[in-house]
Amino acid sequence: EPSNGYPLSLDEYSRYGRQLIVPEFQGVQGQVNLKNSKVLVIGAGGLGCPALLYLCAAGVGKIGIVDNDYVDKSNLHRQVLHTTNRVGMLKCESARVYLENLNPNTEIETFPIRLDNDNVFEVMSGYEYVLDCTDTPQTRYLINDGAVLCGLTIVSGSGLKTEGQLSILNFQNQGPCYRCFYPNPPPPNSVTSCKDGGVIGPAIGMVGIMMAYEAIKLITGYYTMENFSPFLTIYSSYPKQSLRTFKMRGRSEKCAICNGTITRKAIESGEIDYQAFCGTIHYRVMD
Amino acid sequence: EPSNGYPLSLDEYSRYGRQLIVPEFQGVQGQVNLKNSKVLVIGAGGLGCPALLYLCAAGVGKIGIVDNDYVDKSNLHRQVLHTTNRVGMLKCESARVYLENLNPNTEIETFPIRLDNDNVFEVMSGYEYVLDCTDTPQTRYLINDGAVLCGLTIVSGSGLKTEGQLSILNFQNQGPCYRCFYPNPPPPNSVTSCKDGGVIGPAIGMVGIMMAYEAIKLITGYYTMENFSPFLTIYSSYPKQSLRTFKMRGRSEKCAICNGTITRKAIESGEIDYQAFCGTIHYRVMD
Amino acid sequence: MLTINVEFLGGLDAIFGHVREHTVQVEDGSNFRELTQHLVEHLLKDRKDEDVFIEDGSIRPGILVLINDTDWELEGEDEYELQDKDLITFTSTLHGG
Amino acid sequence: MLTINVEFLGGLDAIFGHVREHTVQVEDGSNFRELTQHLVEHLLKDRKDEDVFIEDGSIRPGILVLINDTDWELEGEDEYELQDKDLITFTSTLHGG
Ligand SMILES: [Zn+2]
Ligand SMILES: [Zn+2]
Repeated sequence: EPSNGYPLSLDEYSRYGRQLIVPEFQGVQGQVNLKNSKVLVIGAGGLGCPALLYLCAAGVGKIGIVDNDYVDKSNLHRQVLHTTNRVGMLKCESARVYLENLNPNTEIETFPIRLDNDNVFEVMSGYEYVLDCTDTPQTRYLINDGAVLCGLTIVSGSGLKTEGQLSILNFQNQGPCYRCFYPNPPPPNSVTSCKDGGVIGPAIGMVGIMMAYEAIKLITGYYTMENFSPFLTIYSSYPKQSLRTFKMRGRSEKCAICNGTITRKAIESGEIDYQAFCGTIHYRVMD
Repeated sequence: EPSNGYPLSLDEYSRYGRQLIVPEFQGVQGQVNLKNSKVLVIGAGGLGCPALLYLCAAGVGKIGIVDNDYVDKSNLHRQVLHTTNRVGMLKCESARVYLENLNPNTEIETFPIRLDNDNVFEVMSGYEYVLDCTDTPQTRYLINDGAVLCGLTIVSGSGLKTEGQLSILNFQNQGPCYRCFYPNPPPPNSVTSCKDGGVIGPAIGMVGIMMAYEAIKLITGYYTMENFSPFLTIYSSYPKQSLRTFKMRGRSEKCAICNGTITRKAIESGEIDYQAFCGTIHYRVMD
Repeated sequence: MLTINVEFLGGLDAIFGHVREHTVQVEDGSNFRELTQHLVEHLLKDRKDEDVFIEDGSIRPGILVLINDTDWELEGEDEYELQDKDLITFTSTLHGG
Repeated sequence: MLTINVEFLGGLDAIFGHVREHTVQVEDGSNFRELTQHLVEHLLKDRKDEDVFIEDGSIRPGILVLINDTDWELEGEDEYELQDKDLITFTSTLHGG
């Protein structure tokens, strides 16, 4: 614990010293912000594993992990926070085992549940940031709507095969959200999962680390309403590894969640049906 | 073990299935190439940790880890393969503990030594690829010279503060090497280490994963003499995360290692003095 | 005539002959909708794949459109008047994690 | 006059007023050596830092030079004849790991 009026303990100075001397990190205040931050990571898979490693190592004070899946051998080529001897364990608990050893300063809360209309508000309460590391459109819309109504900034990542995408959504509850970008969901037959389309481990790993980095920039206070501009970054890995950033639209008045058309009550009552909205999800059947 | 004439076992198909269905991965042959490959990773620090995680997870057959450092608490914000309960352990052994659980198919060889003129050829013998994850110019020149003389392709990465650099050197023993790019070392007072300049964890993490990915592209056979072109990629993380790739010179006839001026004998006898070549390294004293 | 550079990312190249980068010529004064029509008629390999790209007369949901690296919504979408040497990017939204 | 875009990466901006991107004007027909001289005389904040940038009359070892995203060695190094709107990038080689 900090003592003698210093904002960090000696143990924390020695653990985090190498990062807090980098000017962009915003110094000791950046570290204190991380320590006081609460970050919810939904999905402990290909994106969540590297994101969790770097968020926990950097000193985020509290991390929530939402995942009701169990570690499977076919995950391990990319989900590097899980191990062969933890196959069959809940992913959120497998992650906890490692993260508590990596950095005991971070409090880990696990949610071995599938996020749905009934639990999204309870899970998000108390968190300030959410990393969307999930893999279906309906969950992405649900996370979005919960985060906008609860006031969480979203770091959104996704990947498939050799490519990935990254965005910050609902920045300070004023930036554009997932629905602002994508008011209509893609036809269900156009959606490919990592299971069906495959994915190269380092491709999804790159996106996961980028997500952790954007969360660190948010929490340390690098981004402000003045310098933040809505963006979408695309990572490609063939023929060469490359990143491209596109300038994106702002918050839309026509967005059903940003303009208040969709309410918490409508979600909790099931009136908003994410399965129906996104269409019948045949690829889920193949699980 | 593979059986019935199949190149991979059922266990391997289930573990690697999600990556080997991606066309760029070169299918089953890509996986077999990985399984038969021998990769030396020099340095199990900020670059080496993520590189090792993704190389081992992807199914590299044999990984050598060279590092004589011990895990220190100040490493843990970025060296995510080590943990708080392994502080004080040799980094190469700490890495082995985790990697053997991540993927028991990978054979791990550890070298708890500092690479020098006397051991570089012995360490490199039997390996086909080397990842340079080290942090001083003199070690980078030594690795380069050893790799050129032993015929190893080098994946070279580096990082500091918020930026990183990535290259493939000595590609198939015909591409340009580190000395081709940098015939003269930088003045010693211009060289900053992560210890002195600091580094943000995900920044060096991004470079480490990119290195693993380039190694996978090399091993799976994506790169050929026809499509390979010398490059240097720069990663920056502020104001936005970005990658830029520069077209670089080819192998130089004036290069002392590529043109045969520097011989194995000259290195082993100590005639080539890397410390003297790179200047007095004051920053090493601060260790 | 206007020269327009078109690229298909996120796997969309699959329906355009597996070629990611194309250069097309359209008439002066063409708008975005006319470019789309041109792509369907001349670049799409198999007209059966039209509904992978088009829905209700415009680009289908799940495809991001960028005009010179900017969200097409900021540029007028289908009504955008093409300029010589514009770079038009189409890419699928990805959902895997 | 030629308009040349110059950028300093890898921490090199520290000696150029902490500004990464600059635009400078040089005379028609100038070569790379003359640009370097111009940068030292007009953009370098403190002439005491000259040896961070220059050694033996050329760019010092440890600094990478790119001309329009291409290694300057492929373009003639100091003898390269500048073209209007060239992008010149200087960046430190990094060694940390
Ligand atoms: Zn919205
Ligand atoms: Zn050479």
